[in-house]
Amino acid sequence: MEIYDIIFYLFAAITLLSAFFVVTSRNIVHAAFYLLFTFFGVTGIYVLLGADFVAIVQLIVYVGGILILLIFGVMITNKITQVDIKTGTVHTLPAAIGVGLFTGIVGAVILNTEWRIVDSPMPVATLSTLGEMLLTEYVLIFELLGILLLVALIGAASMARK
Amino acid sequence: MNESLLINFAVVILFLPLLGFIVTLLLGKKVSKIFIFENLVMLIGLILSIVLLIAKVTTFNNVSISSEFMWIDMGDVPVIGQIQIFLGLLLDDISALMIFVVFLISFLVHFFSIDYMKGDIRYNRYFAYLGLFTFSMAGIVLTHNLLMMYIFWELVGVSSYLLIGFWFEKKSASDAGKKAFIVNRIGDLGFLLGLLTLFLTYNTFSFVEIFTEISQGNLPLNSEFGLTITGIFIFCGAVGKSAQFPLHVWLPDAMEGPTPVSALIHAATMVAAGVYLVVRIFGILTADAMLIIATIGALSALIPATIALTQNDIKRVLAYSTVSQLGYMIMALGVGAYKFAFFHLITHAFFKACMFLGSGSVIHAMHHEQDIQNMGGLRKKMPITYATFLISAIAISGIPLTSGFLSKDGILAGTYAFGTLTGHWYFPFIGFLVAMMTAFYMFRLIILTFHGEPRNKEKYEHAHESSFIMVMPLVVLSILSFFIWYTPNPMDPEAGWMYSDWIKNPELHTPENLRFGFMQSDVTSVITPPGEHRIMYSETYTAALHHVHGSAVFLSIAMAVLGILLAFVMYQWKKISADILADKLKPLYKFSYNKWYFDELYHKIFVAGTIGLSRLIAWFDLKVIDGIVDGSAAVTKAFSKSIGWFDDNVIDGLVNLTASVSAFIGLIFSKFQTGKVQTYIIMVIFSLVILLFLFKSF
Amino acid sequence: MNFPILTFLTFIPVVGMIVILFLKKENIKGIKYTALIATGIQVILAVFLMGNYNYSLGGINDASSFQFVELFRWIEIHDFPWIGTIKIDYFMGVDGLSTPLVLLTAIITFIATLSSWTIDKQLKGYFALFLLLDTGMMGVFVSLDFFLFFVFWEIMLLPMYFLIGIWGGPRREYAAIKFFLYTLFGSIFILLVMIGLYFSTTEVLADGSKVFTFNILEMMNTANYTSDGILSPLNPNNWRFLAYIGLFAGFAIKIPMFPFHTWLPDAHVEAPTPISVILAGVLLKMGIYGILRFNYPIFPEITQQLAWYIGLFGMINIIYGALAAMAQRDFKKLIAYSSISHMGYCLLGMAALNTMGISGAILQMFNHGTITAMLFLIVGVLYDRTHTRNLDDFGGMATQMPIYTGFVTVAFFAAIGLPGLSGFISEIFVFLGAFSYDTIRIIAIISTLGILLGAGYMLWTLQRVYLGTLKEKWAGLKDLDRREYLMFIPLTLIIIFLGIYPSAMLDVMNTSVNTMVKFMQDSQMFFSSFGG
Amino acid sequence: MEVTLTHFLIVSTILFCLGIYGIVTRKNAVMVLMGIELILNASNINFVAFSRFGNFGLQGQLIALFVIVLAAAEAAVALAIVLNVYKTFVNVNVDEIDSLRD
Repeated sequence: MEIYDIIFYLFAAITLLSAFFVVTSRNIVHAAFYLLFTFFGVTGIYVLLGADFVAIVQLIVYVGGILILLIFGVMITNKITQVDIKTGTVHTLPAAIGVGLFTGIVGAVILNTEWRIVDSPMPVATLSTLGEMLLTEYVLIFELLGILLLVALIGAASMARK
Repeated sequence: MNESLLINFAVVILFLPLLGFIVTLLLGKKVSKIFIFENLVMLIGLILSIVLLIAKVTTFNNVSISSEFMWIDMGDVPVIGQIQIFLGLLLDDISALMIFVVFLISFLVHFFSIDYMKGDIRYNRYFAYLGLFTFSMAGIVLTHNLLMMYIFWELVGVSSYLLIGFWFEKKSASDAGKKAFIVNRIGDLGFLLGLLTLFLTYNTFSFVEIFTEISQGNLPLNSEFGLTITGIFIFCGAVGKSAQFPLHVWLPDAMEGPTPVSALIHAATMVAAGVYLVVRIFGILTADAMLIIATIGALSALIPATIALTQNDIKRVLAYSTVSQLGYMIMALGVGAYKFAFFHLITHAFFKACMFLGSGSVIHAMHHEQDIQNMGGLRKKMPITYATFLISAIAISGIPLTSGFLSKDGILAGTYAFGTLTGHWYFPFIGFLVAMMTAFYMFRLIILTFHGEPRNKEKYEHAHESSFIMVMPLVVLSILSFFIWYTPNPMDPEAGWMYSDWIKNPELHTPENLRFGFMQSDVTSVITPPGEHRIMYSETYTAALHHVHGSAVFLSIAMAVLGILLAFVMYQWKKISADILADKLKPLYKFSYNKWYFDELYHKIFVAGTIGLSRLIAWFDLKVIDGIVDGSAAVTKAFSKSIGWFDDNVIDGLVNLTASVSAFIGLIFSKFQTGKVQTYIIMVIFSLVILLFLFKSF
Repeated sequence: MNFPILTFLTFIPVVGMIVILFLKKENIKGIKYTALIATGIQVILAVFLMGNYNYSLGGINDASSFQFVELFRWIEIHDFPWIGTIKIDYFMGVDGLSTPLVLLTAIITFIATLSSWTIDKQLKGYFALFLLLDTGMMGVFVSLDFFLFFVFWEIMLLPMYFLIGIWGGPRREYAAIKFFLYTLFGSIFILLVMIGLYFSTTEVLADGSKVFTFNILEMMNTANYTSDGILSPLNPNNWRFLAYIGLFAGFAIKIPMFPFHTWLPDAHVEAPTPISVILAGVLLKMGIYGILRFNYPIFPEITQQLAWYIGLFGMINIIYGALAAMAQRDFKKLIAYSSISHMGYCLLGMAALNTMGISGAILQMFNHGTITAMLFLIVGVLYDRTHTRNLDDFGGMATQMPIYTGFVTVAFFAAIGLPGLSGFISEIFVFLGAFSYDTIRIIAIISTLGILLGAGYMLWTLQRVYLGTLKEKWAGLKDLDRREYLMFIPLTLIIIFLGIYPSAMLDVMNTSVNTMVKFMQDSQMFFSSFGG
Repeated sequence: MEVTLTHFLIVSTILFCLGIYGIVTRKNAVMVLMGIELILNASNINFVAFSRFGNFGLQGQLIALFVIVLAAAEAAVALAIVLNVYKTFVNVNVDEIDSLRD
């Protein structure tokens, strides 16, 4: 058991547990907070995988942006004065059975597959490489994503204004 | 004056009338005096043609001048080689003489028409048409090749059509024009075939080149028969245009046109074109072809003469007389009396034109009365017209001291000689018979018109001598009917310049074995002057001609006098009543009076036949061919209807069945459609699970 | 690359059509003038084409001696299942065969546009279809790729159907569907033969590989045939004879040749005047053109075999058409049948297989185009004023409308074949040619009767309509107006000019016709060396 | 047991399935969106993991970045839609909003 492994299990546990609470918690605000932890766990996993920049972005965008947005959504769509901001669930049993089976099978597939793993050294400081790629080879996609974001923002704003 | 200038003269002469035609036609509506231009043009043409004739018979005697340009170049044609079609003019003795005749008469007719047509609503157009006609006629006369001859041949037909139908408001006039054109076309078909045969063999249309080839022994279609048939084909054109039997029916009808037109076209020039054509190709006619030509000519001389005996329309009598005289010429050509035929063509042109114009003068005076039974006694009212008419009638009857005697006697002598040489005696027989009949009906005409008592007082009272403009041409033409213009010896044309200098014996190109015996060259050939080389009239013929000359002269005068006497006996002195005679010979009289029923016969057979056939074809087209088309459409429709039923009930039934099955299944499955995303996702997940189990990739 | 004049010639009308489609329906003037300008440009281009045409180049089977050639790959599909590479060229060019017809098409269309001025129903649609039709016609004459040719051939069909079916007379639907089905029926044969030929001929590409081709020049070269193609002469069991008949029938319907002619009178009678003009002036020429362009050089050996029959059908057309015309009472129908008769001369001339005959046939196409166009315009003028076409209703028009009657006389006499007018030259050439070919000499002799019958019915018509006394009810008719002058004068001038100076047209086609005759004789030798 | 690719994949699988569970069971539309975020995160883990172990260089990470950006855009748009839905139906319970049906 190396320290790397321990850290992995730790983060995996954080991620999965909080994710479980996200989907099971009846209180929507709680769920949102659990989601924060999930994102945090995922960030850790990224770090473990040597993706430092992705991890940072995850933190900033998800935690700083998306989550806030979601909470705002919760706030707006539930009257704050309403004490009970819990939400109901539907057909939990068939979903649990289906998802459970699905998890099992996919897991089995993953375990039974012989992954061709290429041992490569842990990358250090991916930032400059990523930046170069973004502005050379993937510049078109980069630009398109920029436009997409812009469009999404304008669209969202105009839809919400109505 | 040199040759090129002369040929340029000819070109100018040819195109002057065309200019007149175009200008007069286009300006006719705007400028009412434009007809003066047309007359002026004709006068210039006449002067030029006189100059041309004089130059030709003096300086350029014996030479024929031609000039040509390439009209169509077919390039290097496979197998044959170069084919080029030339058009051009040929100026030799006959064309120079003929162009003068054409222009002289044309000018006189123009002049005459100024008064005669006065007051007509299409006055200027009339002169334009005359110009077109003169142009076409000049083209026929001056051309140096067969194609151009054919082109102008047809153009003459059209201008004749336009002029005959000039008063097109009258149905009879437009009918006559149409008839003339179509009957002419029948002859032209033959002409066309002859043309095609010659071109096929020699790849050229030029007279000179064709004649050269033939005299070198290259015959059309490589056979002697080919040469004969070619000659006959081309002669067909002449049959149409010169109104020869059996295509003579159009000419009397053509008298529906204005009378000066009849004088110009249907007496002096256009109908002479047929004779002119035969004159042109005389050199390549075989003995067989000539015999046929002579036979046609003889029939054409005889039949119309018999018809003319009983006609009462002044113009019709003249028309039949024209056909008869043209038949004379054709017959003369057929028996080899080439020079006499052409001579008669000229003399006839003058005196027949004079008679037609004279009849025009009479008709004009009588306010368009044409029936001689309503005339009589006009001698006193119209002395000049009477005198000129009489001179012409004497000329046509063949009384000495006139031009008609010279030419007609020559023809009769020719047929006589032919009879003695070949044994075909019916030619001279018909010749002399027709001579007598001609004299008879001509004087019948004169007596009924000018002598005796007026039978229609009222019209008679109004009659008067015509104006100078109308009389002048009559005088000119009648003066030309005297012998003195042609020969110093009134009894012997051979003594004159016309015969010895102006008209030459033809050059023969037909192979010797295809000619008549008397036309073959023999050792005792006549010694001819240097210019007249290769002239192929043998000693035998000349001898025969001289031998019969005396008796021919005697006989022809006797016949003419007999005919005239008979006319006087019957109509002037009334010793024999014409009516009683007609009554006695009723069938013959009716036969003659009804023109041998040619019109009826042709109408029944050809016109009605064609129209009937065309109706049949139209019916066939509409009912049978279109019926098949429509029928197949109907069959297809019926078939498609049954298919449609099958489709509606069987195929569509199956389709509807599947549809209802699907609808049923759909009804069941629609239960699964909750509209909630979550339900769908659960289903997807379950299906995925099932699929994963099924494929068991783990 | 030079100025692509042929493409412009062909597609200028389409440009005009698009412009018209953008115009408002009420903008009548704009629509009319757009069409007039489009066709006017076409005339200018066609005249320009004639002016720059090199008379010494033959064309026919030699790609290098075609002129104004435009050639590029249009469709190319590699490794198509079963077939391999498919290639279709955009191949245009003219030679002496097509140049006169290009000019004819331009002129006739322009005059038909002028004559369309009196159309007053759904102008926009009318002119749009009209211009589309124009493109189809022009394209047919300039394409040298069978596929391209066929495309244009079919493009032409649809506008014609609507032009007759919508703007026609009382029985327009019947006439339109009849026209459409007839022509389509013919097109099927053409299509079949086209495909058959495609799979029998190969073309060598630049890289040395061989592909099937639609190029008709390659189809003329016997070296290009595959040994097992269904229409290959190298294949002992080939279907060339049947293919020839099929192709011929396809084109013969357009001519129209007896017994496929019955669509013509109906179509003519029902079609509006300008469409009749186009139909007679241009469309009928396509049949003859197709036979000369395709049947003759691609199947020379069968042409030789069947020349007698072609001549025979020519003769039947001439005499049958003339007789049928004589019995008609409808003016337009009479002209329609006279068209059939005149197209017979083309067939007869073609059957002669020699320079005179084929030149005569092409010239006859041109002359018939102008003359018959004029005849239909004449009927149109009269119909516009009187609204009847029954010959018995008329009489004495010459006194009421003298200038009009002047034009009528020129046109009628040109149709009769009067020397000095263009019809004569082509007729005499046809007869010269046919008479020179001994196989059909008798046919030629019998056919001369057509001249006589032609004179008969034409003069009869002239008499019935224009001569005689004027009927009272027509006393108020006006003579020609300025627009009508503009239609008649050019045609009259062409008719007279070509009658006097036919070399203007003959020189254009001479080299080509000579080349064609030579080529056919050479191939004849080639085929006879095959022993069948 | 050394941590390798399989472990990461297992984690992402579980995360993915939890996301689906969330989507399926939750009534509230915002909660559904949270499920979607989980799924996106799961996929991102996969990308990065394959990038690490699969010799693809950094392309996997790059795609993960793009996915994050898309997620942000998606969240914005989706929330706007939710807002609109709320305005229309006064609640955001997806099981009650089925007016597209029939």
